[in-house]
Amino acid sequence: MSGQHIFLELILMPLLAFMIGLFLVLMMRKVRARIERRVGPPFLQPLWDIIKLYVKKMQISHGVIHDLGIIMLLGGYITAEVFLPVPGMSGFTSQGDIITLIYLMMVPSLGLALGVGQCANPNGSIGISRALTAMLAYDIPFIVVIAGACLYYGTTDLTEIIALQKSQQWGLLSMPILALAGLIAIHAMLGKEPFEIYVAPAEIATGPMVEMSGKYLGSLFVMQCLQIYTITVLYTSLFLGGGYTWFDFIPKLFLVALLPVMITVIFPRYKTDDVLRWLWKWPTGLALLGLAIVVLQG
Amino acid sequence: MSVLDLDHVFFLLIVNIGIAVLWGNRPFVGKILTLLYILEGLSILTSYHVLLSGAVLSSSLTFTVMQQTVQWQLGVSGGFFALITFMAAGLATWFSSGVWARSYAPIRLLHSYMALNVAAMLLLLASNDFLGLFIAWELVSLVSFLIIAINGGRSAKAAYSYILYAFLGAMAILLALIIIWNATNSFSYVEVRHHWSTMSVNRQLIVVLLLITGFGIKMAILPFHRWQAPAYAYVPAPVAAFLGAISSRMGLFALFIVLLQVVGIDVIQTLWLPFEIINMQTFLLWLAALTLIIPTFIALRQTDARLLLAWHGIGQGGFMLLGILSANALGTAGGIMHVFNHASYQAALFFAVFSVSYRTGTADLDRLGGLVTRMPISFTVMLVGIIGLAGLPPMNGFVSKWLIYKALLDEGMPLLFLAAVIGTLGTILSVYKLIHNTFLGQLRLEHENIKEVPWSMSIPMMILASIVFITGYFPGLLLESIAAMQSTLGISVVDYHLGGVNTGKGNLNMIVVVSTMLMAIGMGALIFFVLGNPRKQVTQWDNYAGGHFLTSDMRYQYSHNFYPGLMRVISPLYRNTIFWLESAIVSTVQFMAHISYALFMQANYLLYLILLVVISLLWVLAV
Amino acid sequence: MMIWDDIFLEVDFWINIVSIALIVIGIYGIVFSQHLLRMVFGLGLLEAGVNILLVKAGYQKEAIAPIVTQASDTMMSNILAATAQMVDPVPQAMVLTAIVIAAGVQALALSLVIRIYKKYGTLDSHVLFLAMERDRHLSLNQKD
Amino acid sequence: MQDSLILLVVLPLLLAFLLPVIARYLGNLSGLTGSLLLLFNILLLANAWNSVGYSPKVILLGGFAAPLGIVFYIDKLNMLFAILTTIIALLLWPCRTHNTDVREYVLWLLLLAGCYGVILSGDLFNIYVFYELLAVASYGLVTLPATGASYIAGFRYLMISALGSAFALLGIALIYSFTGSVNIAHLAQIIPDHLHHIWGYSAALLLIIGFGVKAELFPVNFWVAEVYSHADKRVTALLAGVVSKIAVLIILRFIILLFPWQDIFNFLLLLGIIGVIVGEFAAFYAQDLLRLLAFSSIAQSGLVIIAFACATEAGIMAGIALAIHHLLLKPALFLLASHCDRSINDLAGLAKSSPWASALFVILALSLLGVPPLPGFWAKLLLLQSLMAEQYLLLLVLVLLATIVEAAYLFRLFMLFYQRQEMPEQKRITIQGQELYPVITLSGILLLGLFFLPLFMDSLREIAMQTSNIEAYINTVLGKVQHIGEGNI
Repeated sequence: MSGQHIFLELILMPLLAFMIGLFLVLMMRKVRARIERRVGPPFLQPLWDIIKLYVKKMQISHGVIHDLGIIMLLGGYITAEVFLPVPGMSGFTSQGDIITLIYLMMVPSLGLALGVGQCANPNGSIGISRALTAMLAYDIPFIVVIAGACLYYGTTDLTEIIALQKSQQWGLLSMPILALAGLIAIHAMLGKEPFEIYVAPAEIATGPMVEMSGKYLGSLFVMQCLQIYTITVLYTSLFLGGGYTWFDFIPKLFLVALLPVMITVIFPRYKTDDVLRWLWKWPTGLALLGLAIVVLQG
Repeated sequence: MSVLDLDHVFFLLIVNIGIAVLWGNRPFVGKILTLLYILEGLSILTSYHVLLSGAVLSSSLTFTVMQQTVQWQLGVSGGFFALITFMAAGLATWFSSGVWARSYAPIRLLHSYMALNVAAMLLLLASNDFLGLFIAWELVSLVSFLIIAINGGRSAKAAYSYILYAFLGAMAILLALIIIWNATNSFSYVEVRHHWSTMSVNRQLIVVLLLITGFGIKMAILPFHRWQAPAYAYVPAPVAAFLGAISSRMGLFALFIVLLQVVGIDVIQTLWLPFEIINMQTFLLWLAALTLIIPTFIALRQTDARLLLAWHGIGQGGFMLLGILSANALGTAGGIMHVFNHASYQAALFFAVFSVSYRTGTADLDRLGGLVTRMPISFTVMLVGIIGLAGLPPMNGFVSKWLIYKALLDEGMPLLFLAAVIGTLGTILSVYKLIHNTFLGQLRLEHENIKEVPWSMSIPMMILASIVFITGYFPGLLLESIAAMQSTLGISVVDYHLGGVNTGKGNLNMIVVVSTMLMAIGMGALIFFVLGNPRKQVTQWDNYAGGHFLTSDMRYQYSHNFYPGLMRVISPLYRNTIFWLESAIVSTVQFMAHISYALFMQANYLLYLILLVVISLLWVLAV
Repeated sequence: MMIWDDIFLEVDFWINIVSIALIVIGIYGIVFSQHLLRMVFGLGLLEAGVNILLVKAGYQKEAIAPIVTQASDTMMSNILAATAQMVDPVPQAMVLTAIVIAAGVQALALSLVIRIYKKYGTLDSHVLFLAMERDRHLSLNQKD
Repeated sequence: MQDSLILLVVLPLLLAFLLPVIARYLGNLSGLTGSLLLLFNILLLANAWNSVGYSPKVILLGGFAAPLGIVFYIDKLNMLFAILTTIIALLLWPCRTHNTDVREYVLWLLLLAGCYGVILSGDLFNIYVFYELLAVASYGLVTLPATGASYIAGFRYLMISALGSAFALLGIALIYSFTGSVNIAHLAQIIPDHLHHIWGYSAALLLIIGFGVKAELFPVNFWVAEVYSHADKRVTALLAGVVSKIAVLIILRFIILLFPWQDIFNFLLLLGIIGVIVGEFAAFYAQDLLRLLAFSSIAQSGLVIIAFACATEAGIMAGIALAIHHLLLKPALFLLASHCDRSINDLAGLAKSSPWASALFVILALSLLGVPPLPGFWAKLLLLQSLMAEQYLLLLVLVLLATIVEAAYLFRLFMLFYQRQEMPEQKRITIQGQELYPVITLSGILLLGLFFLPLFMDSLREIAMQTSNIEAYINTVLGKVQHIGEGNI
């Protein structure tokens, strides 16, 4: 891997991720609107939202850590993008495996938590408390799914996992139960109903965003794009065989993002403890079942 | 053989003790002691390449008793632990050498006990047979008792419960030693390993369980974990850092030596608990996993920062054990590496917490908040420390945990992997609470004029924080000696390079990861600072607050019961079973004591004599 | 019937009975009486019983006193023959010693009883035990 | 040469009877004669130690050969205990205290004569006689403080001791009526094989219980706590340190030579372990220092008995090591405690008022606990090894658990000593210089002895070997070729 290539990947991957993420967000908002019999936002609305927030006149900072938290949040996801395997650009993936990736995805949570904590607004802290609790809730089934997949493929290297799926069959077919559990887990990860209490977009006064204005909120929007992209790519690589080319890769991402949105609208919202109970009961149980099958298969 | 023999280090340690005991009260002595600790560390470091090649540093001290020659030799494992010990002791003494010492009256005791602890630990690390190990073990227990009890009051109580647990452990070890001696007629590691199979399987099982109990008590593995948190929390800052960093790892070192070098992990794998329900290795791994999870979630409930950290120390011990027992090159490497990593970030965290309580007079998480603007260095150190403790990249805690996760996955133990991740998640929740309640949120009015701690205290913290970062960036620095350790023990060796490990089935290159992270954070900063309008800084009390105007005298901080949603689900699981068991045992002992005493205090005591004669004559008739 | 007659007429048997009775009575006295004097008397009975048993060990039916009278008869075999007819003298010597010792111990015990009575005015062992404990307690808690 | 060892017994007796006369002329100086006597005894023993060499010797008293004559048996074990008795007696000799009653000297001398006699006698009845001498002297010594409580304690002690003696005498009577002999060497030829039935067992049990009273054997040790807490501290030190160990020595000789039957060993093991457990628990409950030490002494004696009841060479070695350790240590602890004679809770902050004494107390108590590398650890290690060699695993576990209880009360004590709490001025306690000499000497012997540990181990093994060699004992006393008739059997 030449130095040029490395540089290209470093710049290109986050950019691509941001763009695809924007479209994913757009798609999710559109689909949701259609289900609710609305028209939905125009084509570039997510981008305009971010630009609008960035160019606001008043940008209120609550201190250095407030800024630092936002930077950490962006930086964490940008790092994660670099280590994701996508068609044609997976030079970094073999340097840090899926476990690294999971932990890289926890760094932004910590960054957000730090930034919100510095704002000294107890409502923000409550939001963080909920967010971290929810992380504990959805990470457990997710980890079981990851463990099952890694055990099945016998490796934690994502490029190898993709290569194995290409030579054999998709993970979805060989581990359907795990795939289902993983889908529920990423539904919770995306913060869609019924697991949206920690984002609580409807009541901004108690949630992580309470003190986030201007480009702080804009950065959170950027983060949302990156987050959706990361999660969908991860799921695609584990169960949908990754991408041969970008042309079959991107539809897979959209498909993965679409499924939660399709069903999310019909749900009300769970309380924090109910989120925990539900996620620790059903998807975790499913995932453990899938894991047991994987183990028994040999 | 060796460039430098161990005698020099022993001599320096004696000088250390002498200086501490004689002149411990003088203001400059802390600095001299720090230098001495550094010197001792360096003297091992200069001959470290010898150790890496598999040779040992030996001492000329020796004695022979019961046909057993007891001598002291420092191998690479001992050397590794010794370096951590000197690092912890040196930085702890540095921390206490300046302004801090003026506010602490029994500073001489502190210096002397610290020196004694280091000396006893070195004896333990350099022991070469079970007899030397046991002697050093008891010495370590006693001097730890001294240093834990240093503050009197609560800490003395904790020390008392510690010493009882320690004696329980020592007796278990003694029993194991006696059984081993009976079978092999030797105490030396080599001989015991050689004749190990002369013991019956039941005996082997008993011996392994006894050794685990004995050495495990020091590192507070599960049913014996209750003593540690109060013992490590209610002591002065340098002591807490020192104890939290290395003291309980002596148990791990002994277990490491015994299980891997003497017994051998292959033996552990072939031993089965009664009725063949569970393999010994699996049993121990699950014990380690429980030791990881339960104390971590107990830590989550603490409102005292020191207790919180101390409980996490126990949990991380479970992590190390999990790695070492995984019988995998990566796992062993991770377990040993975690010792170093834990020592570095735990010491940093204790320093940060104690710096806060030095300035504010409290470590109660409900009474702090918003100190980040007042104590930025302590905050940074704590931030680095908690990222390390939580095991997130780019700090060193991540590397060792990664190795352990990977080992568990490679060995096909997904549930243990899950347990390890649950432990990590609990840690993340808990440490965020720690940093939030201390440094973030609203600043209390009475803390408005607080300053950062003086340089003599902040420099050691910063050194530790940079160690946490550097060894996370270049884990190969540590992996080199760990690989040497593995090859001396004859177990499979980890395939390492400066940036991490290659396994062929998923690699880790921390240089790439951390460099990417740094670059990504640069990119994030670029996006954030360059794009958009400039920011306006507001005061710490200026926030939305639902449109209500806050003033500084209003308490507006979310700190107590930080995770109510989680607690609603898991609080029924906190049963205090071990506490209940402990008090049941105490009551039983008191009851027995009362009965025994009453036996002696009889007005008509001669009846016993007659009773005895009658019973024994009846017995004679029966015989 | 004849056998029982023999046994009842044996001196051995009666000596045994008497000594064991003395021992039992003595032990009973020591253990079950609350009065110190009775305990001392019980001790005396016990010692007497043991002594009788001991002296009986050397007893031999229709034997002569253990004194070698004929100095002229220097043949070893004759002495041995003579000793076979004699009572064993060793237990007698031992019993003498034991009696002296027992007398000494009893005298000491009686003197202690006198002292105790002078101090406390009672010889009830239970009362005295409590008194001793009380004294101990007082001395622990009021010294200097 | 070794015949002069008779002087060990004779001289104290002689001096005891002469002392009232001497005191009339010398006054307070008369105490000095006792010290001189003990010094002379040490010289005598040191001289004899060289001449005894490897083979044991026998002294025929009155010139008659055994088994008819009375013999003193001298081997390294006996010599060792004689030497230690002399050293401790010399250290505890009450001559430094002013206006000591001359009767006290007499009693001490009688006690010592009894001790020497018991140690050296090779004859059952002689042992009984000397044991009684020792006992009578100790009754006197116990009641010396002349307080009401000491009288009652002394009386209770006297009763149980006299009862024990009567049992012992009964045992001797039984043995004599079956064997016609009281010579131990002679009996060692007869009893193990020919008396292996109910009467032999009865005699064994009666003897063990009888001598067990002084050996603090459970459950005939109920006098221990009250006597030790009411008697003069020097007397307590001597009783706890020396006399109890001498009684254990007698029991050792009995079970090795006369009753080497597994049932007897089991019986002793049982009593020993109950003693250890009950002693440690009672000490845990004890509210004052002297009682605590007394109960711990019971437990330690239990340990010695357990070791001896293993009846192997290793067990004997362990028992001797434990006995010597306790013999040197307990007097020192009792003397240190002599001025802390009060409720434990009043001792808080003792280390402030008497730092050296409390430090010494702590070190000695740690040795008692068996913390390495202090001497107590090595003794305990030997005990554990001998138990393990006999596969007494349960016993091993019980002993170790009892040690934890011991640790619990000792560390509670240490923490009280070092509590950072001021003692009220009028409650200050200091350990006075007078007690300090023996304490320092004893702990000096213990701690410096640590440097000669391998040497000690070797000589202990030698002693144990000699002790467990029954053949040698019989041959030494009876002569190699001489065969005595089988007595009255």
